[in-house]
Formats: sequence, structure tokens, C-alpha cells
Amino acid sequence: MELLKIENLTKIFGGLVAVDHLSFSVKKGQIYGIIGPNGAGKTTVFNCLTGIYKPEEGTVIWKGKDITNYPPDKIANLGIVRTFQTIRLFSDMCVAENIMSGRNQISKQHWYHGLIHTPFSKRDEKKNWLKVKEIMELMNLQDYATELTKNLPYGHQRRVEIARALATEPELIVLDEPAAGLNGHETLDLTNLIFKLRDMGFTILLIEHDMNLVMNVTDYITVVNFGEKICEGTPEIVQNDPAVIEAYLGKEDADDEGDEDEN
Amino acid sequence: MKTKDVLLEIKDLKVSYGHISALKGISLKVYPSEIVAIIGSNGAGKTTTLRTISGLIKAQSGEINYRGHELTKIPAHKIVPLGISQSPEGRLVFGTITVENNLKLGAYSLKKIDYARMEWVYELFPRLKERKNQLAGTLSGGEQQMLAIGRSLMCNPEMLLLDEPSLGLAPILVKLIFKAIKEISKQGVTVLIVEQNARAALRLSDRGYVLEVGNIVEYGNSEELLKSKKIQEAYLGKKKQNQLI
Amino acid sequence: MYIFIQQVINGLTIGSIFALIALGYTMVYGTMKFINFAHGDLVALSAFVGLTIYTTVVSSFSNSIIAILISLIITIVIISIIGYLLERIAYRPLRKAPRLSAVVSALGAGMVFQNAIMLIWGPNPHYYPADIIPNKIWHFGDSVISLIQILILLLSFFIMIGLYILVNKTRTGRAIRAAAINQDAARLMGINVDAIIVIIFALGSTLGAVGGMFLGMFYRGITFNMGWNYGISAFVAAIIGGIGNIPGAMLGGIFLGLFNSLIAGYISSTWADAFTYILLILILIFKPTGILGERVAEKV
Amino acid sequence: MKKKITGSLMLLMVLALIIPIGLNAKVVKIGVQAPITGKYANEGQGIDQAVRLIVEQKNAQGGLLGNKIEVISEDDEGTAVKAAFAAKNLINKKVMAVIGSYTSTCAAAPQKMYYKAGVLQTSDGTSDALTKHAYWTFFRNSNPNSAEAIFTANHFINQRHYKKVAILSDYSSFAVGLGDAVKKEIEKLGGDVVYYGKIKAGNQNFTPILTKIKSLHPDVIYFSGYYSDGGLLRSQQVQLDIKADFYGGDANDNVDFVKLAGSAASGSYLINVPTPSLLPYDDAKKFLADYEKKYGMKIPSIWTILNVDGLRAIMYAAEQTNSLDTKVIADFLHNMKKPFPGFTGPLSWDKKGERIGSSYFAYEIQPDNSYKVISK
Amino acid sequence: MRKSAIYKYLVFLGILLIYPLFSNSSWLAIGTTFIIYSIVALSQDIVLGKAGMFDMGHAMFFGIGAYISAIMNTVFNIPILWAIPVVVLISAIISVLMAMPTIHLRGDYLLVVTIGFNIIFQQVIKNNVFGLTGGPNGIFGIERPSLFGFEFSSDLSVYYLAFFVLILILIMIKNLETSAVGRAFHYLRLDNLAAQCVGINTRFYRLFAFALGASIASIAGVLFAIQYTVISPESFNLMQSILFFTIVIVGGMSSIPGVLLGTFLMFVLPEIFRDFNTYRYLVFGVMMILTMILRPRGIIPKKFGIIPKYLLKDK
Repeated sequence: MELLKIENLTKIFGGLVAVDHLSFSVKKGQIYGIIGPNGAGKTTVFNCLTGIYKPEEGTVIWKGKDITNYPPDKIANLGIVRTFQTIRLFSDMCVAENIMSGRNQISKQHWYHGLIHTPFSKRDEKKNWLKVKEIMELMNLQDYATELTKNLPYGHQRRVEIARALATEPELIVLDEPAAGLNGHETLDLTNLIFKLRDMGFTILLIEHDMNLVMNVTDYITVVNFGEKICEGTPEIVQNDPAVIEAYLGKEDADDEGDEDEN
Repeated sequence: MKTKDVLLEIKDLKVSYGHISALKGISLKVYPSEIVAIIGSNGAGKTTTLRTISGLIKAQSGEINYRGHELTKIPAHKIVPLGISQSPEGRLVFGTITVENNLKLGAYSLKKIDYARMEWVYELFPRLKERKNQLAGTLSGGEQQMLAIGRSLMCNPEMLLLDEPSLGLAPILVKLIFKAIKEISKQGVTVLIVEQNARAALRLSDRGYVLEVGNIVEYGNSEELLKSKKIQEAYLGKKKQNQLI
Repeated sequence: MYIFIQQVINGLTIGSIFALIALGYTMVYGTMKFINFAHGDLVALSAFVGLTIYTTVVSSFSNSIIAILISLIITIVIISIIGYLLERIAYRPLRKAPRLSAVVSALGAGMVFQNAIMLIWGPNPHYYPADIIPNKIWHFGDSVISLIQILILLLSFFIMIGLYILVNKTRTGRAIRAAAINQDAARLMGINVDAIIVIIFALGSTLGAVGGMFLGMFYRGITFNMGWNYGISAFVAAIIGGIGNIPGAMLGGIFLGLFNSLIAGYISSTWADAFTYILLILILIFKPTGILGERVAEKV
Repeated sequence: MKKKITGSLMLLMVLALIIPIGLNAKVVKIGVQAPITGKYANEGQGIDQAVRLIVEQKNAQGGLLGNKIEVISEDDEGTAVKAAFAAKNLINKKVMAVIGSYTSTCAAAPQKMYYKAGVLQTSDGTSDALTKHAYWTFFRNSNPNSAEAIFTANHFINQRHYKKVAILSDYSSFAVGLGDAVKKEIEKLGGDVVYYGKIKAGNQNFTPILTKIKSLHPDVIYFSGYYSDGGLLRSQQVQLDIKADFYGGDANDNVDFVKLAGSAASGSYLINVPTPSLLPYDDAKKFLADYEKKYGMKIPSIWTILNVDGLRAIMYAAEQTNSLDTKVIADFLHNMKKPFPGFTGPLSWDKKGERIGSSYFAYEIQPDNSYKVISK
Repeated sequence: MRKSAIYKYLVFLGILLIYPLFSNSSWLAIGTTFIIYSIVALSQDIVLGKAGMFDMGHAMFFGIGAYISAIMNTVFNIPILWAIPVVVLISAIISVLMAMPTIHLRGDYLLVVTIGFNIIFQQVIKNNVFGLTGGPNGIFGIERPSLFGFEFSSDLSVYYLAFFVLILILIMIKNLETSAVGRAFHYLRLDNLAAQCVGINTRFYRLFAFALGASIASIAGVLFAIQYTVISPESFNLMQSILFFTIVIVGGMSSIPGVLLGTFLMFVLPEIFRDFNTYRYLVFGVMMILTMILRPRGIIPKKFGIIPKYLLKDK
């Protein structure tokens, strides 16, 4: 079943076509990768998908519904939640408070509960905090619950961001270069985490530079360069595609590739 | 390896942003007239290294020695006149200023603009000459990169620091830029280049350092590094590889 | 028709003074990204300093024009030094602090200036002598223009041309613009950004000093609390033009001066302020960064 | 650390609030409530200094009924909120009478408090609202707007025979009140008010509104606001070559009007009770000289002297009744058969605390900046 | 809430409770105004400190509360306490109407717009629109309220009325801190985009913060009208807005003790130093600069990371 379908997506910045009639679709339960050289337009795709940019052309279809020009919060509430390439946490707040932000729209509190607490709002509050606790345990963050996120190491910040995304109870998690800045050990943890998330039933859409990670975890990959799709398929297919190799290594290297593509 | 004296030597350099340490004590050497590449993934500390050399970031501890000057103790604007010029990541051209004025700004530390040098830059990147009266912000990514490099050449540097010159550029442009870097190097300018495009960088350079989350994990001759399995794996992943870097 | 012409002359005169003061706001905002609320009071201070110097030196010169030029120059020097000290003491320690801290520091500095004027010169208004500039007027049709108006218009015009040349055609000017666009990139060019900020404060203070003395010569009466009124008008002018943008401040000042005159002349003087601010709000709603301001896209 | 800071600050808070100052008797206390800082600081400081001078002279003569007089000044900054605080302070310090405040708003805000505390208040505020309640404690030492308006309208229509009148005021309660009243009286006498507008005090640039007025060709421009704007209005009127007479209301009568208007001052007109320099009384002249000698500056305006007169009348009443009881003094002041000879002319009051028998003059300012009386 | 925090608030409220015992009538009046200004500053803090919107025209809502209640009382003879719901409603509506087209503006531009609104408001009341606002004179003769037969005629009773309202507002703001709404304000201030991307409708919360701040300030306005029985335009002008703005920044954004301390320093301290008539504001300006340099985030900055106990890992 197609969960997310992107058709003919085009985004132009001042004459520069950042995304050029790009189409792909993500099935439920998939781990879907988008790769491409830096500046290829991958993040722009995510920004269009999550409502931050308005695309010039094309549609974003979520479970059969056109959500193309929805604002980011509405899209998030439909079950698409993302992380950012440059981590965007609420840096002055603690880990638990950051994760709690994901519960904000799930909470049943009305605006007046902000002024007058009722037994209902207190219950609701406790319920959501307990959910946060659950997520912190899942993500191994409980030791840092009251630590301000700006004081955490990079790897932990990544985990908090993913935890915050999980807290919104999404169906599709969009990860924008989750391994950027992680060391080998942390990347390994991340790999396991992504599998774990898939096993829990989340669908995952991923942009990543770390080829090891991408090739390891994804089921299906779209390769983008200059906003255009140059190849798609399973990791095996993608890895052996001459267009991909060219995009990554440049033409002058093409003659070297023979001895490296052993598979 | 060159036999001359070391031009730039970094000793046990540590840098941190608040509680996050970006460089955990790196050491490296650059000899006159060579091209040295620093490669590594996003967030490894490459840019931090360059920005610390240029004086934009304060070092926590360690030394950066350049021809007898201790750079960690000198403010950024006094480092440029010593002969170190940087083309920064993201190019940072002055968007609302014309191309030519960007180049003039590059020569700021010389007090007088060397027009012969400007001609040389135009020869290196003819595209810039065509657009010299255009606002830098209206240039394409590749042209901006050319401008950033050209600008950093205007102060007649002895050493050029290049931060990700290939970022976001089409292969053909990358080729053009790298060719230009080679050309610059031939003029006797020492080049320290930071790149994610490891292969291209190593092909260009004499020596290379591999940086990973704030530590140098590998260094040596570029040709050897290029052949190293580890490097290959890190930058063009292999399917079903169980062992990570 | 003569009313219209007259209102335009009136508007241009006050508008060019607004523009001079607005430049001080906009230049500081351009590089430091904060509103220097003390600028208006600095303008008031320069009017007082200028008068004091004028009354001291006037006896040594037979020609009052020479006396006023000399006092203008001395005032500029003094006010620039005060502007430099202001930056050094009240703003530089706050470069890395939250932006609103610098705003409050500026408000505090404004309060210091205002009360210092009151303590030094007393609460009474002071007066520029009436004969500094001969009281000559020219008629064309039913409209009139006075010598002092012509002088203000011409001087402001030349000062703004001078500033334009300085910023666009000189080495220092390029450095100022570079520092305004990106301080780190400017440092990489070997530009001493701290020194540039000092220059900006000195320049802004210079223009403010000229504006302050124009006010004194044109209206004669100066009071210790006059800075706030002009400050807020000039600040609005800077915003209308697009704060941070030097031609924008000039345009905004002239525009605001003209608009004020025409509203008061043709619509209602009792509601002139309301109209001015409604205009301001409308401009910001439809062009959120002012007339010449550039849109800054948020980087994701 | 944070605990310590919070703790010590709280302690400071408590201490600060318990400090309020103790009292001591044996002296008669006179309060001055005036805008010592803020927009009207020069008027406020003038009133304060003049009162202190009078009291100093009185004490030198043996004080009031043998008691030494002490002056307590409170700054109201020209705002109603601070005026209320200042008044409470004065009441707590048990003053017998309060001189001030300068502005109508600041005189009105604490009026009821003084009434409730039985403290005499004498103010130069000219707003009609001040005598509306007829508090027995309140004595206006200036003349009300309405009287001035009647004089002005009569002078314009019947003596000068103006046909078209332009009126300007600022946003102060006093100027609006006077402007409204003048407009009403002129229309009552059949005059044509072709323009009635407001300027923003301190704005300095009045050319837009004057240009507008120019197009209406009035015979006279009347300004009911303060000298600091009036002088500029006159100066800009001449600059714009507007051929109309210029009349300033009483608040324009300040030495600074002439300074601001410069050469344009000559030929403009003012309407007020007799001005300090024109006061025909010898003791008034002596007081002006004393003031100038002591403080090295001229008295800021007639308002200073009006306030001083208020104080002098109160002291006179105390001596006449041989009593320091405010009720007795007030009764005496309300029922004076023979007016008290003040610096500004004879003073007496009606039941509402309104000054009776005000005399207005219209002056023309001469090229040498002296005043020439053109109408009484 | 932590035990120690409760204890601190009790001490603070305790001091306010017994304060009238130690003060004469002028200090009582200052105390009452301190409480009223604290309420305004707390409401300013909701907009500025919590939701991070640069509102430099907040005195306007304070004024709207005072003026509407005064007009209702003096013109229509409605008991002033009955005016409160109307005042709250009207100022909430006005604030939302004002904020809707302007709320998207970046920091300093919003600051200018709110200054503009404040100045327009000033001109409206000074021009005596519909003959209701009394022009520059303001409105005289506002009647003090009575509740269940009790007349709030003495200054002391007004003090305790204000004190009671302050307690209610403090409870409300405390509740805000520990609710989804209050956290949403912090999220959108710290990173608007990230907040949107986890599903928070930041536009709604911005408007809500504005409306809430305006409503609370307008309640303070009613109290102000009750205390002074006279109101005039200059109590709600731009200088007052700047005062409230400064209180929040000097005290510490979104920190309740900070805002209360800020009100004390910026408003009560100048009253204490009345004797230094002409010098005090000079010193005051210097103090503002020094405070910012020494404590750029305010004197008592907000502390985050206070979460329910049951979340903490058992040690």
C-alpha cells in the first residue's frame, strides 16, 4: 500500500531549480532512502513534503489525500514528522521537556486548561509525561531527563530529536541525515534504532550521506542529483548504477570504478 | 615529502562549543607549496579546524604555529596579513555587493588593490570577468565558489584554506574548480583543503588527513590513502558490510 | 497648488533632518542587529554641546557662518567620541548576549544622556541665537522658502552624497558593507570588525550631531527631552525605508517628512500621528522588511 | 546562590518599605507638589525655588505666628500617578498647605485626597474641572480659562474687529480647555472660527498645519498652548509669510517665548494677567529682584508668582485669624471683605475656590521685546 | 511545584499580606500600584518572555482596561467590578484583531508595530473620541466598587483587592507553566519551525498569548481605575510600555520571581530614592546598563528542566 506519494515535485529558488519534477512513493513499513551528493536538493524535498516550502509544481499525497500546501503543523498532525539536518532542539529546555513537545498536540487539554487546572487536565498531563518516560526509556535517555539539551553531546541530541518525533505518534518518520556527525559506535546504534523503529511499525524516509548506513538499512533508494531522479531501486541496483557512481565520484574517476565494484 | 621547514604546525588542538567538543586534540603539519587535504564526514571537525586556524574560533588549548607566529593568540583580521587566506564553507560571498567589489574586499588587507592579481583571478575564472558588475548574490553556486576562491586569492596569500570547494557543485564544475586549485598551487601557494568529496580531494593533494568526530584517525600520502580499503568503505559503502569504520 | 508646493518644501526640510538621524539607527542596526534607542538622546546632546561651543567661539569670529561651521566640527568630534564610548561601555560587553539585553542597555543609556543634559544645562529650554543664519526668505508664487531651509536641504544632500560615496566607493565603505552582510566573512578578508563598528558609531553620531545642530538652528529652542520625539520619528523612518539599508533610511526620512506634512495639511492635524503609524503598520504588513529592505529567508 | 540573592532582595524589599520617615512637630510645614523633573521641570523647579525664597524671608522675620516654616518638596514629574504618590507623602508628613501643582492634571489627581485630609491646596491650574467639586481646601491662584476666554473673545471681535479666527491648541488638558472656551465665546459673539486644530507639544515642526491655515486666510491666529510651542509657531508663521496677527494665551507668557520666536516676536500679542515685569507693585518688583539675585536666573513665568501669591494669601489668612487650623483659614479666605494685595494684584476667592476679580491685559511685544499694553 | 518554590512564594505573599501594617498611606498607595504593575508586568511577560514576541506597546491594553471600565462606570453607571468580563472580552478581541495581520513579523518589526499601536491608542484617547475618553484630562470620578455589601472605599481594602487578584493571576501563571499551552509558548519562542514540525499550531498560540496578555493587563487596568478613581492618557503611554518591557528583560524573561523583582527595582526603587529628585534617573539609567552587562539574561533567569518527580529515574 502506498503511504506517501510524491508526484512531479518542483521547487525553484530564484531561477535555480532545486527540485525538478521528482516523483517517488513510499510504502507502509518501508525504510526508504533518498541519497545524492550535497546540494542535490534532498533537503528541499523534505521541506516541501513537511510544508516548510511551497512547491511550484507537483503534489504530495498522503494516504490518498492531497496535502500539498498544508502548513507544517497540520502535516505533522496527520502523522508525518521529521528531524533536521542541523539538529533543531529547544536548546534551553531539558530532554524531557523537548520530548514532551511532541505530545503537545496529542494532549487533550484545551486552551483554558492552561489557566485553570482540572482533574481532567491533571490526568492528561500525567498520562503524557508517562508516555515521555516510556519514550526516554526506549531511547536510553532517562539518565538525561532533566539535562538541558544544549549541554548534551551531539549523538545524544540526535536521539532526543528522534525521541521527540516519536512522541507525536507518527506513521512516517522523516530523518534528515541522522548519522551526520556521529561516530562509528553511534552510527551503529542508529542503525539498530532504525531497524527497531521499523519493527515497531513506523515507516521511515531517510536522507543520508553515510553510505554504509544507507546500504545497510534501506529497502529502497531514490538517487537525486540536481533535483532530478537519476536512479531508483534496491541498494544493489543503485550501487551498481553507473549514473550514481558518476554523480558521487565525478567522471574522471569512472575508469577506476571497475576494480572497486566487486559485487 | 618536502624537505623544507614546516609552514604550519598544529599541536594537540582542542576546540569546543559550550559542552560539545568539536576537536579533541588534533595535530598536523603543512609544508610549503604542498596541497594537504583533510577529509571526513559531516560534523567531523574539518570546518572547525580551518576556522580555528583563521582565528574565527578560539582554541581551548593547543598550538597553531605558522612561521613563528602563534595563531591561537592573534585575532582574525591580523592573521590575513600574515599570508593565510580562507575561502569559507558556504562561500559567504557578499551577496549585495558586485563581483568586482567582492574581489576588492579580498584585497582589503593589502591596503592597495593589486589589479594585476585581479586579472590573474579573471584568467583563472573567466566566468567572473563576464559577471564582474553583477551582484554576487545573483551568481550560480559554482560561480559563487569561484568568486570565493578568487576573493581569497586577492590578498596574495602564502597559504590558502579551502573549505568544501566542491559542495553542491556539478561534477563538471568540480573539475573546473579543482583544476584551478592545481593552477594556484603551481604558483607556489600552499593549499589546505577540506573536503567531503574524498576521492577528488585525495587525487588533488599531496598528503591527506582523515578526521572523524574530532580526532585524526588516519594520515599519509594521498595516493596511499586513496588505495586504502578503509577510505573506500567510508565513502562508497559496501552492502552487507558488518564492520563499520 | 502653492499649498502643495509649500507642504513639499516643509516636508523635505524636516524629512532630510529625519533622514540624517535615521541613518544613525540604520547603520548600527545593519551591523549589530539591534535598535540603538539612545541615538535620539545623543542627537539632543549634540544640539546642547553645539550651542555651548557656538556661544564660546562666536566672539572670536566676525562671521557667524564660520563660527557655526567651526562649532559644528568640534561638536562632531565630541559627539563621535561619546558615541564611541557608548559602544565601548554599554554595547560591546553585550555582543553575545540576547539581543533584548542590548535594547534595554540602550534605553538605559538614553536615560543617562537625557538626565545628564538636564543636570548639566538645567531643565530650562536653551536657545540658538536668532541671527546665526540671516532670516531671509524667497517667494515663488505664494510659496516661500527660507535661507535656513535651503542650507539644511543642501547640506543634508551633500552629506548624504558624501556618505553614499564613502560607503560605496571607498575601501572603508566596502569594509562597512562587508561587516554588515557577514561579520565572519569580513574577518576572513582581514577586516577588523571591531574597528568597523567603532567607525559606524562615530559616523552615526556625526550625522546625529549634524541633525541635532540643524534642529537647533532651525527651531532655535532645544530642551533636554527633545531627543525622544525625533528619535522615534527617525527610527520609524529607518523602519519604513528598510532598517539596515542606508539608502532606505534616506528615502524613509524624506518620505516620512513629506507624509507628515501632507497629512497634516490635507487630512487632519489632530490625527496626524495615527495616520503615520497606520501607514507604517500597513507598509510592514505588505512589505515586512520595509521599502528597500531585503527579505531574509529562514535557513532550514 | 539564587536562594541567597532572592533572600537578600526580599529583605531589602521589606526594609525599604518599612523605612517611611518619622515626624517632628513645632514647625509649620508647607508642601510643594511640582514637576521637578520631566517635561515641565523648569516651571516645577521655579515654583519650588520661589516658595523656598518666600519662606526664607518669612522665617527671617520670625516665622508664621512665631513658628518656623519648613518646606517639603515632592516631585510629581507632571504625571497623575506620581502626583498621587507625592500628595500622599505630603499628607503623611502633615503639611498644612500644598502649593501646586503646575499642571491641571496633576492638581486634579490628588485634589480629593487633600480635601479628605483637610490640607489646603493652592494651584495655578486653569482647568475648569478643578473647581467643579468646590472642595473647601482648594484655592485657584490663577484665573480660570472661562474668564480668559471671555476677555479674549471680546477683545478679538469687539476691539480688533477680526472676522476670521484660527485657533490652535495642544493636547494638554489646560490648552484644550482654553481653546474650547475661546472658540465657544467667539462663536457666541458672532465671530467665524475658520480653523480649530491641535499640535503635538514638543513636535517643533508646525509648518504643515500653518501652511494649511495660510490657505484659509484668517485675520488672527490664536494659540492656547504653552510658550515652548507658541514661540516656534510665531517664528514659523513669519517664516511662512502668513499675514495674520498672532495671539498667545496666558501660557505663552514666558521669557522663553521671545527667545524662541526671535525677531518674529516683535508684533505678536499675548493675553494674560499682568506679567512679572509689568507688575505695578513695588513688593513684587523687589521679590523678582531677590529671586534673580539668589538663584542667578529670571523667574521662569508668571505662574511661579501666582503660586507664591497663593502661599502668601494663606500665610496672611493664618496671621489674620491667628490660627493654624486649615478650616479656619479656608473660611477666612472664602469670605474676605478686602482682597489680599498679592504680587499679581488683589486676591480673593468665591465659595468654589475660584479667584475673583481677575484682570486681563492684552500686550503687544515691541521690537525691543518689551510689552506694550493694548487693552485692559 | 517544588516545595522550596512554594515556600518562597508563601514568604513573598506573606510579606505583601502584612505589608500594610508597616506602611503609611503613601507607601500603601505605592504598594497597591506595585501589585497592579506586577500584574501588568506578568502579563507582558506572557507575550514577551514566554512566547517571545517583542511587544513594546503593552501599556495600551492596561489603558484599554482602565478606560473601558471607567467609561462604563462613569457614563453608564455600571458597577466597576461588573465591567471586568466586558473589559477582558473587548481587550482580547482588540488584541487578536491587531495581532492577526502583524503576528508574523520578525522581532524588531513587531516591536515597531506595537509601538505604533500604542501611539495610535494615545491619540485616540487624547482626541476624546465620541466624547467618552475625556481627552487629555482623562476621566474623573470613578466609583469604587462594592461586593456583597462590602464597600471597597478605603485604600486598604483596595490594596487587598489588588492583592487577591495578584494571587489569582500568580496561580494562573503557575498553572500555565505546567500545562500544554504554557509549554507551547516556550517551544514556539525557542524554535518556531521545530515547534510547527512536531504539530504545534504556533500561529494559534501566538494569538492566544497576545490575547491572554492583553486580558490580564486590562484587568490590571480596572484595578488601576479603582485605585486612583482618576485616569489620564499619560499613565498608558509609550514610556509606560517601555517600563513594562524593561521590567521583564531586567528581571528575567518568563521567570515569575524575576518579573516581580523587576517591577520592584524599576518602579518601587525610584520611589524610595525620591529624595534624590534630580539625580535618581541618571543613576537609574546607569543601573540598567550595568544590570544588563552583569546579568544579560536578567537578574533571575528562568530555569528549565523542572519536571514531575515520577519521571525521574529511581536512584
